[in-house]
Amino acid sequence: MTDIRITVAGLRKDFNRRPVFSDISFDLSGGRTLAISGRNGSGKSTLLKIIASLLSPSAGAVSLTIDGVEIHRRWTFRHVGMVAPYLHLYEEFTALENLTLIDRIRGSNHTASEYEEMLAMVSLERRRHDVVRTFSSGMKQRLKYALAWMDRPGLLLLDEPRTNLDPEGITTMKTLFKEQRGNGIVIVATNEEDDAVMCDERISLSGVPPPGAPGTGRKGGR
Amino acid sequence: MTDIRITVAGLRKDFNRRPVFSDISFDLSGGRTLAISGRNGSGKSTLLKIIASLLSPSAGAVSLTIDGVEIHRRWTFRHVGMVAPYLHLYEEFTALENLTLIDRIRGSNHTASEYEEMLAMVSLERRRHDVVRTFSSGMKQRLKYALAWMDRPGLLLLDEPRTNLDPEGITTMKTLFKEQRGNGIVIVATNEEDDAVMCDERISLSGVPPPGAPGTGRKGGR
Amino acid sequence: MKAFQAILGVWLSAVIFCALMFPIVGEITRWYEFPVIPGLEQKARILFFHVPLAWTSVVGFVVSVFYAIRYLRSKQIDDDIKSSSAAGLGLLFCALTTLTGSIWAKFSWGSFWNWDPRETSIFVLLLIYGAYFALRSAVQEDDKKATLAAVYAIIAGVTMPFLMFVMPRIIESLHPDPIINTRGKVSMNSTMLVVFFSSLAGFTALYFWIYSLKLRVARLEFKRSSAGE
Amino acid sequence: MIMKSDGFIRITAAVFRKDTSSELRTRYALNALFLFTLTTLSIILFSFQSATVPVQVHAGLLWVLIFFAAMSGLSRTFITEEDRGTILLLKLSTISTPVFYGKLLFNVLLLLALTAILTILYSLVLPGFAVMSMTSFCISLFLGTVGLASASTIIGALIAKANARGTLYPVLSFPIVLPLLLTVIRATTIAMEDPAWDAAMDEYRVLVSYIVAINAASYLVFEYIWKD
Amino acid sequence: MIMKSDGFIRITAAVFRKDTSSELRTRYALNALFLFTLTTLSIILFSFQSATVPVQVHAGLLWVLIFFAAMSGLSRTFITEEDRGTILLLKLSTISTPVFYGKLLFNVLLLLALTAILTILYSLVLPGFAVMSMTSFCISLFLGTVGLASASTIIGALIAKANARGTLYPVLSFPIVLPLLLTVIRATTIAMEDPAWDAAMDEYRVLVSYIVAINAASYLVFEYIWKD
Ligand code: HEM
Ligand SMILES: Nc1ncnc2c1ncn2[C@@H]1O[C@H](COP(=O)(O)OP(=O)(O)OP(=O)(O)O)[C@@H](O)[C@H]1O
Ligand SMILES: Nc1ncnc2c1ncn2[C@@H]1O[C@H](COP(=O)(O)OP(=O)(O)OP(=O)(O)O)[C@@H](O)[C@H]1O
Ligand SMILES: [Mg+2]
Ligand SMILES: [Mg+2]
Repeated sequence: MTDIRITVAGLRKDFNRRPVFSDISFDLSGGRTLAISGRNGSGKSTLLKIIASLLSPSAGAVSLTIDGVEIHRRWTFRHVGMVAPYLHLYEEFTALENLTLIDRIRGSNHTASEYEEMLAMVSLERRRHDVVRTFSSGMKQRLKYALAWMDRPGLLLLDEPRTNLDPEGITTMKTLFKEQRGNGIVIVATNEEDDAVMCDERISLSGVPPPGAPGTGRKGGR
Repeated sequence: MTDIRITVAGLRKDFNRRPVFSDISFDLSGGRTLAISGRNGSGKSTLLKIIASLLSPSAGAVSLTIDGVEIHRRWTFRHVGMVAPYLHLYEEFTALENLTLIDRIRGSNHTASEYEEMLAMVSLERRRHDVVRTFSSGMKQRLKYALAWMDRPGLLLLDEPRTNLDPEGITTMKTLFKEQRGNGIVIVATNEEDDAVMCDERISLSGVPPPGAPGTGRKGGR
Repeated sequence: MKAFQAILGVWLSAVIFCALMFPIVGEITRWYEFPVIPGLEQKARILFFHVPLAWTSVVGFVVSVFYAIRYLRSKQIDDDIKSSSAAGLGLLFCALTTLTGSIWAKFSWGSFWNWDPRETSIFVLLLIYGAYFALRSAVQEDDKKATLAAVYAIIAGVTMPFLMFVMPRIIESLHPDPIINTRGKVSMNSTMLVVFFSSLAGFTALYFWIYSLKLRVARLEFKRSSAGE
Repeated sequence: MIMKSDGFIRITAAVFRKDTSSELRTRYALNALFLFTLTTLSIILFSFQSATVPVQVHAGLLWVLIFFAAMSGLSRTFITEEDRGTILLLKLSTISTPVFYGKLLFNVLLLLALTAILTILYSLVLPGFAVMSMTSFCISLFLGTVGLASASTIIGALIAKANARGTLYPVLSFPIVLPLLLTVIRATTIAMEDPAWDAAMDEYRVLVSYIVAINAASYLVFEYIWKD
Repeated sequence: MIMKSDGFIRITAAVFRKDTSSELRTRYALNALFLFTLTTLSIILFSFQSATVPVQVHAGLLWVLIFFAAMSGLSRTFITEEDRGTILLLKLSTISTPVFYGKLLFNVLLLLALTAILTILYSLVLPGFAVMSMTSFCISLFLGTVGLASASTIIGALIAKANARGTLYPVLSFPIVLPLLLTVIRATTIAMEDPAWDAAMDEYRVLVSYIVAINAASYLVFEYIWKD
């Protein structure tokens, strides 16, 4: 298991001068799992995006170190697998094409059998040749899991992990969660208590009610 | 409470000659609520779309009668309120604009105060002037509820009602659900047992595993 | 069916024989002679093939539009199969018209292509067929494909007449007026007319025969692909 | 129950209003149109410098520009709705007809504005460009634009459903609008040569009947594109 | 860790491949591509049937067509990614550079193909169209196409961001493309008039330096567009 560690220090994010959260700090190492909870609009997804360095913070820093070497923001994506509602697939491609094309773009070439395996894991193998446009919401969500998991990322970010999933899908998700524990970090942003309790640690971003209002983050208890 | 009644008889839907479900029949009158359950890809959303006459069935018929008069497919929408993951808002408009513009297009003019009320119900009033693009997933979902509920539709269709919602949002959803019971029908398509149990009746579409496979519907117990 | 094929076969070979063999002479003395058409002479013979082809390609379009309308009403995929097959054949005949026409033009007007009104209309018909199939190939789902194609065919069907009507008054024509109008410049004697119209009839019959075959093939293919699902 | 006509008009207006304000927000079509017009105009200006071209070439060019502009601008009204899945929201809010006419209105006005600007710029920039009968010139432009917009609207609806973009649009449109283009070019040419306002009466007739025909057809057909 | 150059090339190729197959699926089905050029051409043909036009007008028209082709297709490569939110998937899969070059490559090749078909057909159907120096004609076409593709790639990236904020970026892009087009038109005209292959040497120089400049600029700018 690679020795991965992520350190977040005094993170703040404003959207056009309106603070969403501020002074978020935590520190996770391989095998630990963190739940980010908080009401709608409190900044969970924003925080995840910053961690994945899809967004840059207004203040503070995220540092990801692997085997002691610090990874530059630019390269974070290589160690991140993400599943989120605002992440969209290529609807004109089939499930299999989505896997292969993205895999190539990532620069890592898996074998055909590995793709099959991935699809089987989320039980989409029988639909591998159908274009994603015709998929049901849950099937799309499943495919996202396949994509996120394919490279066994050191850092797995799950935003509202159980959206659209049926019980069977949720079991798959949980097994993934457990496996990931074995080789890295999981950060889950969720509204559901059931997801939050799975994790070792927890941060709650308490946006001031109503959720509409700009949330001001507070570091939650360990 | 208007005397509304919906009758579904021998409904079948194929996509590209591949059956999703077949021979679905049920019959609901005002005050009754129905849960449609089933694994991912079993056809829940498809069924809802057909009921809302957004899709036409391959066989069978849906008939909606209000105070004894049958409503033509073409006009169903007037009595339908819908919340669903595949229903999207106008992201370039603010929450308020979405309400007003759609309301005008519906031909019913509510007063400014009524709009406020709606936004307050889903506690977005403080964000009414922000464009939806900047909303969080949950805030979008809340706005969809406001839109669906604005005209107090006789037939409320909820696809995965609790997606993206925080506990507070779910309570709002549930109160809506109860209110609607008072003046019409609710049909809920869901993967979550908690939602299903709220309803009086239940249909389970058992797509053959894996979910990918074409689902063949079966009439659920009354 | 067999009888029909036999008759059609005989009929067409007779037409072709006459079209190619009957001598073209200065003044008619015998029933099997054609009159000289100034500017055409021997080339006139292609008229017996070129014009019927042009005619059938138009027929194909009309049939296709007809079934397109039928489809929108009935939503029976079979109507779509009929519509698209008709269009497919129409495309073929349209191409042949252009070909024969161009050859003809080469020899009587000196160039394969000059934007003559009728050439132009046939060219636009080609474009429409092309667009029709481009649209079809862009859609996967059967019923969607059928609907959109039907809609396009209808819209095109509505605007096509305008073209036929507008074109001649816009572009000065090298083209003779069709024999259809009696005041036509091209003067045919009765024999020529008989052969001409039998050829017209023959080609039309040929069209519908091929059409029926094509239909059967298309239906079988459709069945197989549904079974293959 | 049937929609009352005044209600129908109100709703059409509402759809129109939605599209307009959306366009003003995103400036999508406007940008495309503006960029395209400016560039092509300056190219033409540049490549025509001295060369004196016959009148009907001017007329032709003007309409080529308008056609291309329409192609690069108007297709989006339906496509965006389809792309972003907001079309469902519309379907849950009203029937096909007002949506179609709302968007038609939007396209017509957009293209009219564009034509106006384009023509003015064109006439300012190109010396060889002179009009004999302003009345018939304007009539021709107006009729031509309306016809073009009508055709583009229904084709746009088709394209949107086909989830096909870009190139397919002109491919489908051209054969449809060709008769219109030829006629209107003829009419414009006449307007540039003949001082009598009604010299191109026949062309007007053709144009008007074309507009009527295509809109009637669209009206009947759009219903089928709309549902599922 | 830094990406090894061969890896970089492989990834650029992967991005290119993704776009190509996507286009083939949704837009540029090759028949559409062909029909497209046919269509645009016949518009020109009709707009002045018999009228004989001076050489540089031919050059100008040819480039108007090419520019239109670029407009209706290329600028979308980024917009669609942005519209459909698939851009996040890309950002989670690789860095900015290969994405940019992948799309640039795609646009260049696509436009080259288009230009080729367009020019061949154009010269076939338009009698007045004759070239003195084939070499310099091809050079001009090539340089012009590459330049135009590069410009529309970065402009596309800008628009994609712009329409999220409703600004008028594309209009800014007008001054970017214009000099290119004017230069290349001059080059083409020369190629049609002067048999010497190097008659338009100055224009080539301008074009080449334009291409270099715009790509250098794009490379720097894109980095910023890319991260948030
Ligand atoms: C590529 C397209 C076409 C070409 C190149 C072409 C060429 C010709 C030529 C060279 C002639 C002989 C004219 C003469 O010198 O007397 C001719 C005659 C004729 N063409 Fe075409 N044609 C074409 C398309 C059509 C079409 C589309 C139609 C009908 C829809 C048509 C109907 C006729 C008729 C009826 C005649 C015989 C003259 C008459 O009977 O009055 N042609 N065509
Ligand atoms: N436009 C379409 N073309 C072809 N197949 C489709 C289309 N839309 C849906 N399907 C198929 O129909 C089946 C049912 O889809 P639907 O969205 O109704 O499932 P669902 O029950 O809502 O699943 P979920 O719980 O994931 O939302 C799926 O197998 C899906 O692939
Ligand atoms: N691009 C943006 N511009 C401006 N404000 C934004 C932007 N993106 C997000 N916000 C605001 O930041 C806040 C947090 O958004 P975020 O999506 O992180 O919430 P969340 O915790 O994920 O909520 P949910 O549980 O609904 O997903 C919200 O108030 C939202 O309006
Ligand atoms: Mg979120
Ligand atoms: Mg669903």
